[in-house]
Amino acid sequence: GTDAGTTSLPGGKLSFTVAVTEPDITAVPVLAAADAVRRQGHDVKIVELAEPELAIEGLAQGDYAISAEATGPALSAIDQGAPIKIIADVVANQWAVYGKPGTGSCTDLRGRPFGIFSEGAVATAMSKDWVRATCRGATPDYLTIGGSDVRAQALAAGEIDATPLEISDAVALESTGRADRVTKVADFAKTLPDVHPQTVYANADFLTEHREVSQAFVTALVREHARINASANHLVRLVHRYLPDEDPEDVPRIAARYRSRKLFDAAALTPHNVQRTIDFFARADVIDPGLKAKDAADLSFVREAAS
Amino acid sequence: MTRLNARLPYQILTFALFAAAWELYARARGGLLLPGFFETLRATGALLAEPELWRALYVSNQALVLGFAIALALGIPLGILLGRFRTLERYADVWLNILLVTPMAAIIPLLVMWTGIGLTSRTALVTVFSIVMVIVNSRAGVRQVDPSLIEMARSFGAREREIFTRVLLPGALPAVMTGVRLGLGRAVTGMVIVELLMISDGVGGLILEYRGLLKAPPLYATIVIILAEALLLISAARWCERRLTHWSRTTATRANLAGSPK
Amino acid sequence: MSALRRLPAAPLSLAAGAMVWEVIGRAAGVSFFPPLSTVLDRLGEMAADGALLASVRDSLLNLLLGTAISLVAGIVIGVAMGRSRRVEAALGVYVYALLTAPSLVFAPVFFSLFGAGRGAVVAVIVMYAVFVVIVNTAAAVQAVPAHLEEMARSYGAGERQLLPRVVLPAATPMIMAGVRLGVGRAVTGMLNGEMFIAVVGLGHIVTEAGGSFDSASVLAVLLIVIAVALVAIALVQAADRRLTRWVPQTAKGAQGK
Amino acid sequence: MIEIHGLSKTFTDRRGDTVTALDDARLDVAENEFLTLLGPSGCGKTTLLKCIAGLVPYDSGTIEIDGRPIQGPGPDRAMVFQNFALLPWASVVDNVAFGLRLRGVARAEREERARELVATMGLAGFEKKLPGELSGGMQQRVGIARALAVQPQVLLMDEPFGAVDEQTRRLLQEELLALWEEQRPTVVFVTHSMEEAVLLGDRVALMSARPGRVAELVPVDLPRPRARGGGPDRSGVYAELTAYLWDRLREMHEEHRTVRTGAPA
Amino acid sequence: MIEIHGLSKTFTDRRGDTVTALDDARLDVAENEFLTLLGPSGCGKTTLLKCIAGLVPYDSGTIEIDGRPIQGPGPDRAMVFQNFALLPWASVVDNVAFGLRLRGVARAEREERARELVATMGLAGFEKKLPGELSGGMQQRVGIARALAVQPQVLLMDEPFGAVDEQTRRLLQEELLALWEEQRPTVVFVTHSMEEAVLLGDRVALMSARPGRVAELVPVDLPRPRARGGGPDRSGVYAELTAYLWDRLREMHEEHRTVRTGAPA
Ligand SMILES: Nc1ncnc2c1ncn2[C@@H]1O[C@H](COP(=O)(O)OP(=O)(O)OP(=O)(O)O)[C@@H](O)[C@H]1O
Ligand SMILES: Nc1ncnc2c1ncn2[C@@H]1O[C@H](COP(=O)(O)OP(=O)(O)OP(=O)(O)O)[C@@H](O)[C@H]1O
Ligand SMILES: [Mg+2]
Ligand SMILES: [Mg+2]
Repeated sequence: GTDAGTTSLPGGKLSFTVAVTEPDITAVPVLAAADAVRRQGHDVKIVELAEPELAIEGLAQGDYAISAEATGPALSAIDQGAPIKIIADVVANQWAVYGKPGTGSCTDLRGRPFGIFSEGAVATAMSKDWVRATCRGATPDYLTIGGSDVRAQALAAGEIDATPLEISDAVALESTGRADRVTKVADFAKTLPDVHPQTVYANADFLTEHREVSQAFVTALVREHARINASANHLVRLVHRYLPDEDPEDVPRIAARYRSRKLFDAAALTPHNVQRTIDFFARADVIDPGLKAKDAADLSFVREAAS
Repeated sequence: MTRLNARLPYQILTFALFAAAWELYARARGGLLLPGFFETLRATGALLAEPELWRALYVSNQALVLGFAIALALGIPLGILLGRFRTLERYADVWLNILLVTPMAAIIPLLVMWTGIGLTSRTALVTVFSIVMVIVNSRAGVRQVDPSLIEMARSFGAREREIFTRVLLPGALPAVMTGVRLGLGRAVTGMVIVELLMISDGVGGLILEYRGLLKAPPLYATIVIILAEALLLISAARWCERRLTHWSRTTATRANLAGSPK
Repeated sequence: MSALRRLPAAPLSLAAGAMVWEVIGRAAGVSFFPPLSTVLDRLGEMAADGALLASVRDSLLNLLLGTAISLVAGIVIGVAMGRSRRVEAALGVYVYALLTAPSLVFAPVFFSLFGAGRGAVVAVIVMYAVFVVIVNTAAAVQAVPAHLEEMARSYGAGERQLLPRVVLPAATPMIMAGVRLGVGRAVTGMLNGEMFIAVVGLGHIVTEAGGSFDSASVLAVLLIVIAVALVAIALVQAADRRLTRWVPQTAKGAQGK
Repeated sequence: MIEIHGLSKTFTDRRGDTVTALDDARLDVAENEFLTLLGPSGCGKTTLLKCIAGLVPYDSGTIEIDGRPIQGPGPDRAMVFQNFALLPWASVVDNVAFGLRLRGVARAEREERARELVATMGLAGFEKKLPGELSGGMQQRVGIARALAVQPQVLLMDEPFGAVDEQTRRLLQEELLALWEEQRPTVVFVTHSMEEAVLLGDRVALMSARPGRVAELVPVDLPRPRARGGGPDRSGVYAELTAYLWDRLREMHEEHRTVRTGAPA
Repeated sequence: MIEIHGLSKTFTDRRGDTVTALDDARLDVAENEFLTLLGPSGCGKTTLLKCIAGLVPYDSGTIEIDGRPIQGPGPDRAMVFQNFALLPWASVVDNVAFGLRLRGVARAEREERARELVATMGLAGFEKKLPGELSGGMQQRVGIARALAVQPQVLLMDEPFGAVDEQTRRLLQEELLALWEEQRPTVVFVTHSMEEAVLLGDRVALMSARPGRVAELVPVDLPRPRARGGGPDRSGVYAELTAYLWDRLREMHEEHRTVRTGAPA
């Protein structure tokens, strides 16, 4: 797959690839940013992949220049010496634990089935962290359920008592008329605001060799986020353009919720919260302790874009 | 034994080629997701010492054993029935084809709805994964039975049930056993897939974990161990096959392949 | 029974299934199992869109390529394994290992070999389909009646003539069973390849819809996939019937009285 | 005992062509009779036997046994098949015991009976062999033993001694006659040997080809036991009868055959 | 022409038991000779023929044809199989043309030759039928036609006329002799009929069972064409020879058989 690598075009323009993993609403600003760079004359290819691991593999090999998805695997790769740097935020921590009606706190879940994604997934780590912090020894019965839609359905069907969900999952669940069957138990956006589960990352060589293009991309992303924060309708428009198959009824509601909670801020990354994110993943055993924020992230682009 | 010895050099040769190709490719092109052969070998050794692996295997294999047993118990008679009764076959064929091609990911939500996310749905999925192979090959096997044997059995007063057990089943057995081998392979796949997509308590959980952590060597070690199990089961099926269908060596070409006239 | 026999079986059987689906779908009233009518409506919408058509075309091309490669490679390797103990010894383990290995294993390998393009999807299709064909072909070839091979050799048939004149015809019923399974697997492989490596074609639609709990869309795509598969397998079975007309019938109800 | 009237059977092949194997055939076989059946190759002998056995659906006509129309195969009849039809996965003993097993005879008893018959057939020592490990003549004898094992009232034998040597054939003929004297089954016995037809039969039925029907019934008025010379010599009556059969069959043959005859000398 | 020395062949079955089919067998067949082979069922006739055909690997001994040891099957030899071995998917014509096809004879030519032979065998009208649609005797004749079609130097025939009626057998015998006079192949012909052995053979080889070997070679000093009466009558020399063969075979039989003899009358 070397044909996907970055190449220079005549006229100082560039041909490179942005890889996205099963793009959902949170990824459309990234796609819009890619379009913005394309409008500057660069040839930006978009590849849709099934697993974040594949995107990271491609990044590490230099086949792809930029990707955006789960932070955990990226940190794992960086920890293993892959030439990858985190450069911006995709969306702030949007996870929350939803449970059966009547589930008030963690202690209600003692010994009850609690659906998690696999070990190493950020939602799993956050859930376990939450259980450790608030349950005082009462642990639920963890059930690993791979697919997020299966998990949501299992919750709705009463097969599990609680599970962490993203905003879009939660809204989708509500819109299927099952909202009354679940209740929010904990909101990680509030308890773990410094953890950034989804970030934009790039091939390190690409960043050093093509600073301007990288900067243009990050700047465009920051601008897209700003526009969304100005009006949720912008997000709705973007979704309509990039994800035409998305259920049109849910999108405005999801968009409004993202905006009201100010989750979109590509420039939100700081050395501090990157380090907190790293520490969080180290605590969760996803990576070994000792990774430094400055080695994992290059925040110069977001600083430049914000100024 | 002599046969074993005759085969061994070829097996060693291809294994060496395979290992070398793997190692070289991994070194040249491998990245985070593609470990080298020796790395994987080491990780396999380490993983085998982990009690967690054995627990995971124990959990996963419950679904495998139950699911595959059901696949055999239903699939073989059903395949023979389809081979025997034309009308039934014509009506059931479409559904067999649908069962064959429906991506299992799509029916998992339905399964969850009906049977929850416990052992039942995992078992059901393993069955669904493997049963088509058994049915289709059993049916093909029945078609190979010499019809004059059915005639003969009928002339001695065999009822339909006895024609099944005394003529069709033994006659179709070589083909059935081919289906069993294929089915076993699919059942093991099913065992893993169901965990990747649904309840990842066993080996599927390990895979998800190692993949999520980008730990390629133990990830591939897990897969190697699963495949080793599958191969073990398939050789066991082969062994049974040879015992059950030794007669076919008096009628099939297989026996003659070893030597030709001097 | 005899009345049943004269009716067109497959459509009738499908219609009955469709009815059951509709009834259960309505009765259950759950969003993840919509009745058939809802799914068909959605299918209509998607078709009107035009994007679906392009996806289907793309997927079909992948399928065609993958199936062709699988059948040719599967039969060639299967025959080699069936005829030669050495080849069987050399390849057997890998065939069964790859038959079993979940596609997840191939994903990174194909990804690094072919990138995320058509190549990877075709490779996944081949991986899904080829081993079933190999295993059945090998078994079929080994079960060829010895007296026929003996006869042919007595007339001076060498391996090159033995294969087309005796071995393959005699093995056809079992090979065709394998081809049927293989084609079915290829269709699954097509969808999964498009879902698990590169998200394109029909796989794209399923992934998208699955992520947003849009069961109707998922099932609509599945209907297309199944339709494609049924057509493909119907072709295989038609070929089978032509090729194995000579097989004396063990089935009841095959002839008149 | 067996009454066959107007029996017709036409085969339609895969291309829709038809072959009339039996056309308005009629035949009566008396209780305990030993009937031998002679006829040119392809005239419908096997088809007729299978019809009596209840194995082949016929187009028209009736077959009655003891006054009752046959309803498929029954435990009263057993057949020796021209192509042996042995189960390739079952040992000689198991093949011979097959019919007994279907009748629910206990294992020990059926094995004993099977072993005895295997020995009678000259196959002692081959009990555990599979059909694929036997010579053609041995396979044929296994098929005979299987039919004899169930002691049927009607024994349908389709060229049962065609693949064995003369000596064995003689011994088997003696065995068969001894059994027939003892158990008195009704026997319909297809053969191509006129000597055999005369030696064994109470009557000889001559079948003609296309239309396949019983053209003539020749009674064999010779007392039993019918002495046979130690060698191929035959008494006058024998010779006379076989010569008659020979002529009749040759006439039929000449009517129907398209064989490019060399000098028939 | 065919020289066989010290030929031994032991079959080992799945349980490790052995059956010695041929034990130090020796046989010479002269160029253009018509040799008939008689022997008790299971004595190793088929095995011997298959060894000559190069189909069965033997344990020890040599088989030379024209002074050269055989290397597997060759286009110089063709065999008629006891169990016919017809391709069930091929029509009668295609089965007969099978050997020609392997030899690269053009389609039109091989079909013509096949059709001619099919007619000679009395199967005109059955050209397009499949083996499963033929009677036993018809199938056997297809197998004979297939071997004759390739006009081999050595013709190995394993009970080729066992399943056909006497009249057809006679016609086929004439056909075979005519062909033999014309093309002069070397023929090894297994039969159970002593009359046939004497009628056709230049010499008759008698095989004994266990050990399977050629016990005696009986020359048939009768001029050809050997007249045969229109019926079953036989001239004195015939009777004498067949009687001799009969006695010899019975002796062998009595040595080896364990058949529970009824009264051999
Ligand atoms: N299954 C079949 N399909 C089509 N035709 C058949 C079938 N079985 C028999 N026939 C035809 O029916 C006719 C009679 O066949 P049958 O086997 O009864 O002859 P037969 O008298 O037993 O001959 P033989 O002495 O050669 O065994 C033949 O012409 C044969 O071609
Ligand atoms: N494939 C085999 N496996 C084991 N034993 C065999 C095999 N083929 C033949 N035999 C044995 O070898 C001996 C000779 O068999 P063969 O077929 O040569 O006899 P034959 O003289 O042709 O007899 P028939 O006249 O009955 O055809 C028999 O005892 C038989 O059991
Ligand atoms: Mg017949
Ligand atoms: Mg023989």
